[in-house]
Amino acid sequence: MSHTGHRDDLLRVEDLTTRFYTEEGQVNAVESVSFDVRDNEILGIVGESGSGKSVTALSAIDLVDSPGEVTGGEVWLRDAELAEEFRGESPDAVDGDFVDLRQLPKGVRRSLRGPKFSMIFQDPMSSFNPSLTVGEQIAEAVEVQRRASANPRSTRSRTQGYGLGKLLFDSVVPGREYTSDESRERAVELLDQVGIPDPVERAEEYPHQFSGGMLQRAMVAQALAGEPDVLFADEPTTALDVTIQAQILDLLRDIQQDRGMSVVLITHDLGVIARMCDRVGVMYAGEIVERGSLEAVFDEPTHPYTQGLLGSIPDVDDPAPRLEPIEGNVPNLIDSEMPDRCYFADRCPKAMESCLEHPEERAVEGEQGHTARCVLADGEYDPERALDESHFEGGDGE
Amino acid sequence: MISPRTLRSLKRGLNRNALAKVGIAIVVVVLLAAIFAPFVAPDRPGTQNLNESRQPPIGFEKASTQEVPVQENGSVVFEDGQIVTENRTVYENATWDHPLGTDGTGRDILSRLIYGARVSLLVGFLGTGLAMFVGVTVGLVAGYYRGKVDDMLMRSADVMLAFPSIVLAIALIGVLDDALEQSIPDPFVVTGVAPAFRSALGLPTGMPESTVLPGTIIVVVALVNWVWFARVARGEALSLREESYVKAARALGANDATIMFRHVLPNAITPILVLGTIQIAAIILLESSLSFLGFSSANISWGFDIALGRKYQSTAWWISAMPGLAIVITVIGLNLVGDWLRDALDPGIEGEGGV
Amino acid sequence: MSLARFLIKRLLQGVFVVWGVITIVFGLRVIAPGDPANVLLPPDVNPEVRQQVVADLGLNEPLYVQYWDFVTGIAAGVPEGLYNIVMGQPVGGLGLGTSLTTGTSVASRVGRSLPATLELAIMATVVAIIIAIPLGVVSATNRHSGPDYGATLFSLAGISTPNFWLGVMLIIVLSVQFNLFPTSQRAIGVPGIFDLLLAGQLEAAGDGFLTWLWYITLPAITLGTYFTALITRLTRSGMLDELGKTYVRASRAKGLPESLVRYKHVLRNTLIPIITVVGLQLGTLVGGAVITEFVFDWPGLGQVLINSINSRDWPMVQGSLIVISVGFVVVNIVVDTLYTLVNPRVGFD
Amino acid sequence: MSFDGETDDEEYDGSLVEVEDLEKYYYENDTLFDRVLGRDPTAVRAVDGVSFEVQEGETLGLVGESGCGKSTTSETLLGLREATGGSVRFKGHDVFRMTGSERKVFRQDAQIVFQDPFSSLDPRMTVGEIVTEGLRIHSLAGGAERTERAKDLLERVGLSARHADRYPHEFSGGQRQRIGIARALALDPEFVVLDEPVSALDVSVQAQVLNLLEDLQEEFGLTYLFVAHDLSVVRHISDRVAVMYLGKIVETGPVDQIFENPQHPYTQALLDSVPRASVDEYGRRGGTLEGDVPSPRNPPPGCRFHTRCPHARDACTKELPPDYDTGERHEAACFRVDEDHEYWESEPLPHATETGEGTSVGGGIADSSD
Repeated sequence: MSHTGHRDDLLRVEDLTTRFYTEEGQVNAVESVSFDVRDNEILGIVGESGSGKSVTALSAIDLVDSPGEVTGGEVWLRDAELAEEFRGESPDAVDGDFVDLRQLPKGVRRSLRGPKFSMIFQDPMSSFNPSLTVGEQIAEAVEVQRRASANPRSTRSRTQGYGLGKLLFDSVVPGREYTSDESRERAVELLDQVGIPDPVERAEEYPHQFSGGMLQRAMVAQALAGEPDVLFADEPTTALDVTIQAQILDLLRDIQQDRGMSVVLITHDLGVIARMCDRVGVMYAGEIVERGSLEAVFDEPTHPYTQGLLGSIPDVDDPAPRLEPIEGNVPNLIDSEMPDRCYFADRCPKAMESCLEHPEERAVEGEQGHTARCVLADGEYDPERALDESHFEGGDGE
Repeated sequence: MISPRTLRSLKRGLNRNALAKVGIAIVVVVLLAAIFAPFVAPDRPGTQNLNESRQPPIGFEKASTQEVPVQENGSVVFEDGQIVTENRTVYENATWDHPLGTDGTGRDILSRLIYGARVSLLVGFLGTGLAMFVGVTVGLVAGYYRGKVDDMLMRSADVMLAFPSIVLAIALIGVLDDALEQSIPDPFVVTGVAPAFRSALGLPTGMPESTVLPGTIIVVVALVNWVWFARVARGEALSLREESYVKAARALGANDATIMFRHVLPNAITPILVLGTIQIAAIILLESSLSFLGFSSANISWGFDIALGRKYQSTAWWISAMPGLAIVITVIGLNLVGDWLRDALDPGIEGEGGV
Repeated sequence: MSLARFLIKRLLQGVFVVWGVITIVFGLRVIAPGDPANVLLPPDVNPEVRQQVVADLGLNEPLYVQYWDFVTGIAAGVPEGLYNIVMGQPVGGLGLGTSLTTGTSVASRVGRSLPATLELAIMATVVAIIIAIPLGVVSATNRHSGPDYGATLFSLAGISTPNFWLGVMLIIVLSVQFNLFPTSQRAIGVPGIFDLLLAGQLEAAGDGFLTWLWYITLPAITLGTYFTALITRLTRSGMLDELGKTYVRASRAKGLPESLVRYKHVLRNTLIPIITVVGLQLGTLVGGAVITEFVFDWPGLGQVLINSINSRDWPMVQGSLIVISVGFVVVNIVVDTLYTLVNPRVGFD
Repeated sequence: MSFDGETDDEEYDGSLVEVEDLEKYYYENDTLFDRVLGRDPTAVRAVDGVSFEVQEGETLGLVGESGCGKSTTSETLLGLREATGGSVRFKGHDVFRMTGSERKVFRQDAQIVFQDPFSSLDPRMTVGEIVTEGLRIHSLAGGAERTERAKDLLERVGLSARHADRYPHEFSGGQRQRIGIARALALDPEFVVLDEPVSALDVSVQAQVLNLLEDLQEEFGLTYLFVAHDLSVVRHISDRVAVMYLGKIVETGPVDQIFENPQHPYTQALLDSVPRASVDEYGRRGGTLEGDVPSPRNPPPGCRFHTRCPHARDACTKELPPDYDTGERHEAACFRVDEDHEYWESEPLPHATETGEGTSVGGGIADSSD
C-alpha cells in the first residue's frame, strides 16, 4: 500500500465509506471519501446539509454509532510509536510511520481520542452534561490523559482503574473521585487560555449559566485537554451570532497557530471557509466533488456544483447581481434510489452524456493538488453532447 | 384525521416488533369474545349446578376424599345392615364441557370469564372515553389560555391527584352507591339470533337477556383518571400554541375556537390516544380491584370472581386463578398496543397514567 | 435564600391542595344519601332522642357553618398536634372528631394504624428501587440480549398484573401449597417494627425483626411488583433517551471509557426525572397498600378506611382520607425539593 | 380591500406602516403564588421603544443578532403578541384599537411568513387546505373555486398543482417555505412580514426563495418587512435597513448608506465581523467586539451598547443617545455623530480599545473591498 502523499501529511483518509441502515433503506452517508490533513494546517470541508460532511468527521475518529457503520476505507495516521508497536502484530496495518487505524482494535482507537484527535460540536449547550459543572467535565478530559500516560496499558482497560462499584456510587452521589486536583487546576488553566474571564469561579458553574459564545470557548478548552494533533470542528460557529462567531474564529486561529495543531473545519458557510482555511474540500451527496487550495477552489472553481454554490451567495459588499441558484433538490442518499450517474447531473447546467457514468476524481489541469470529481476537470464542455432537462424528468423534481 | 404519515409509521412499527402483533391479537380476541359472548360461551354463566362444583380445569385433576362403599369380589359388603364405607381419595378429572373448570357453586368458569370481559371492556372504554372528554377539554383550555385560567385548573387537578385513585374511587362509591346502575339488553339474545345458533349446535340456551353495567364505577373511574388526560392535553396545548402554523392561523384571522379545534386538537390527538390505550388498561385494573373489594354492582366481573374463589384457596385454586389470568392477559394486550402506538407515533408521554 | 422561598411557595401550594382535599371530603359526606345520624340510631328511635343526637353532632346547623367548624377545627387541631408531638405529649384530636362506631378519637385510631401502612409502603419502595434501577440499566445498556428481553417481559407483566390477584396467588402457592410464608394477618404478637422504632425500643425491634420480615415478605412483594415494573420501564427508556444525546457523543470524543460515560454521566441524568415520576406514582403505591391490606388482613390505614366506609362511620372515613392525602402532599413536596436539589438546571426561583 | 368601505385606494397620509415607540415586555414569575409572596414580577424588555416606518412597495430590512427583539417586533406589529406600549398604524388605522370588521380587513392586507419550515405548516392538513385556509376563514371562495385558487397559488410559487393533496412531511425545507409564501399570498395582501424566511435554508435553496420573493414583490407591488440576522441577505433584498440591538433600533437608513457608510459603532462591528466568501478574506481577524450580549432583564444604563462598544466613554453610560440625523433619512443613535457633544471630552471606558479620531469611523471597511 504505497501511495504518493505530501511529505508533511499527518492524516490520510482513503475511500472512507459509511452506511446508515435505517427503516427507509440503506443511506449512503459517506461515499468513498478521500482527503489528507497536513501539519499545522486548517483544512476546510464545506457542503450543504445532508452532504455527509459531519458523518465524514465522525467516521474518521470512530464515533459513528448504530444504525450507522463505517463499512470501508482506510484512515492512515502518522505516529512513529504506534507504528512501532503494531509493526509486529499486524504488519499490513503499518506503512512506514503511518498506521491504518481501521485495522486496529476498538480500544486502541478509543485511546487515541484525546491525545491524537478531539472534536467540538455545533450546539455547545447540548454538548455538555447539564448536571455537572463545566470545570468538572473539562477536568475529566484532562484526567483521562493523565491516567493514560501514567500507565499506557490501562488506557485500553474498561474502567481505567476506576471500579464499577465506585462509578455506580458516584452516579448517585456527585463525588469528585475520578478527577484529581491537578486535573481540576489544569481545567481552570485551559479555561483561562481560551479567554474566559475569572475562570476559577466559572469552572464551578453549570453549562446553563454560560452564554453560547462562552460555552463554545469552554468546549474548545475541553478539546485541548489531551493536546490533540488534529482538532475536528463540526460547524463550531453556526449556532452563534456573527460578532460572537468572529471571536470564536479568531480563538481557533490563535490556538492553531500557537500549538501548531491541525484543524479540520466543517461548515456550510463559504465565508468562514475563506477566512480560516488553507485548503478546501467541497462535499455533495456524500462525496468530495472538488478538493484543492483556497485560491484554486475559490478563484477557479471547476465542478459545476462549486460554481453554483459560489454564484448563489449574496455578497455583503456588492448587492447588485441577481443570484443564480442551483435548481432542484439534494438527493436523499437512499441506496436503492441513487442512480449510478454523477449525482449532480440532474441539477447540473453543463450535464453531458459522459456524466452518465459515475465520474472519478480527476486532477484539474495545471493545478497541483486541485482535483474534481467531474469530466470538466480535464475536458471541455461540448454543447452538442449536452443532456437536456427532459432526461431526468422521471424524478419528482420541481 | 389520521394522516398517511401516521399510518405508515404505525405499519412500520407493527412489522418491526413482534410484541405489537401479540398485543393486537390479544385485544382482538378479547374484544370478539366480549361482543359475541352469547355465541361463544360454553354454558350459561349464572346457572349453578351443585354436583359439578369445584371441577378442575383441563389437564388438572382434583383429589378429594369421599365415602366409598367397600366391595369384595364384586359385591357390596354389609355389616349389620349398613354398607361399609371407607375414605379413599377419588380423582375427578376435568371434562371438556367445563374446560376451565367450575366454581364453588358449579358455574362454568370459562363462560363467566367471557361475560366478565364485557363488563371490564365496557367500563374500560366508557370510563376512558369520559375521562378523556373531560380531561382533554380542561387541559386544552388551561394550556391554550395559560395565565390565571391555567393556574386555577391545574391547581384543582393537583387536588384530585392528592387522592390515590383507588382511595378516591372507594370513597366516591361509598357515596354514590349504585345509583347509576344500568342493565343493557343483549341484542343477540333479545333478537333470538343467539338462542337459534346455540340450539342448532346443541349448546345449552337461555343466555342472560342483559348485562348489568356498573354506571357508578364508570363515572367514578372517569372522575379519578381525567387528571392524567388534563396534564397531557395541557402540555400539548402549551407547546403547540407556540408552533408557527398556529401563529400563521391567527395572522389569517382565525379566532381562538377555530385554532383550538382545527389546529391544536388534531395535533394533540396522537399523544392523547396513546395515553388512552394505557388508561384503558389501568382502568380495567382499577375496576377489577373495586369489584374484588366488593364495591362493584356488576353481577359477573373478574375481580368479584377472584374474591369468591378465596374461600377455596386450598381446595380449588383455579377459581381465583383463572379470572386473574384473564385480567393479566387483557391488560398485557392493551399495554402492548399502547407501547406500539407510543413508539410509532409519539415517544413523549412515558410515565403518565396509573391505577 | 431561594431554597427557603421555594419551600414557602411549595408549602403554600400544599396548603391550598390540603384545603381542596378537606373541601372535597366534606362535600362527599354532604352528597352521601341517607342521614348520617342513622349510623348511631336504631331506625325506631323516638324523635326527641334523634333531635338530641343530631344537635350533639352539630348536624342541624346550616351547611356552611358545619363546613366552617370542620375546616377551622382541623386548622387549629393540626398545629396543636404538631406542638404536642414536639413536646412529647399525646397528640390530641387534630380536629378530626370522634369515630361513630368506636367512640375513640379519629386521630388516635388513624395514628395507631398508620405505621403498618408505612411499613408496607416503604418496604415496597425499597424493594422496587433496589431491583428496578439495576434491571433498567442492564436492559438499556445491552439491548436485544437476554437480560433486555427478560426485563422487558417482566416489567410488562408487572404493570399488567392486578396486585390483589398477585397477593391471592402468592398466598395460594407459597403459603397454602408450600407453606413457606404465613397465610394472612400479621399476628397480634408480631411486633410492628415501625411502632417499636417510633417508641424507641430498638432492642425489642431487633429481635422481633426476623418474624416481622417473615410476615411482611408476601405483602411487600404484592405491593412492590407494580412499582418495580414501572421504574424498570422508566429507567430503561430514560437511559436509552439519554444515550442518544449529543453530550454522550462529546464525552466519548474526549476519550472517556464507556463505563464512565454510561454510569457517571448518563445514569445520573436518567435518575433525575425518575424522582418526579416516583413522586407522582406514590399515589398508586398508597392505593395498592389499601388493597394489599385487604388481601393480607394487614392492620393498616387501608383496612380502617374500607371498614369505616362499609360501616358508614363518616368521621373515620373523613379522617383517613385527609391523613392519606395530606401525607401524599407532604411526600410530593419532599420529592419536588429533592428533584430541585439534585437537578442543577432547575433553580429555586 | 378598503377599510371603511369606500374606494379601494383611499388616501392616508404617511407611510403604509408606522410604528411609534413600540414596547413588548415579558413578565417572569408573576403566578398567583408569586403575587402572594409579594415578589414583583421582573420584566424582560424584549422590545423597548422601537419606531420606524415602511413605505408602500419598499422592503425594510430589520437586522440584528439573536435576542435583539426583531422577531418579537415583527409579531407584535401584526398583533400576534399583545404589545405592552406604543402604537402601530396601518394605512392610518391604529392596529391595536381596531374594531372587529377593521381587524378582518387588516388580516387580509397584512400577512406573515415564518422561519422554521418544519413548524410553519400544520402536519395534519394537506398543502391545498393550508394554502387556502385564509379563504375559508374569510369565506371568500367556495369548494371548487378554492381548489382552483390553491392550484394556481402553488404554481405561482414554483410548485406544481398536483402537490395540492400532499402532506407537508413529503416536502423539503425550501418547498415548505414556498408553501408558506403561497399561504401568505392567498388573501392578496399589501404588506408581508418575512420573519427570517431563509435563515433555516441551505445556501442554494436560499437563493431560489430570495429570487421568488423579489419576483412576487414586483408582480404584486408588495411591501416587505424582512427580518434577518444574515447581513449579506439583508443587503441583497432591502431598500432600507434598521439595525437593532437589545430591544432598540440603533441605526436606520437607505441600504447603501448603512453598508457603505455605517455611523453606529455596532453596525460597523457587525459589518466587520461578517466573513466574505472571497480569497482576500483569508487570515482577516474580525473579532473587534468583546464579551457577550447583556441580558434584557437588566439592560445597561445609558447607551445599551456601551458595555461592548470599542469607542465607549463615560458619557455613554449617562443617558440614551437620541436618533441623530446623518443625512437623507439616515439616523444613528450615537453621540459620536454630534461633534460638539460632551462625549468627546469624557474618559474612555476601560474596555474601549480605539481612541476617538474623526467623527465617523465607518468609511474604513467599505472601500477596502474591490
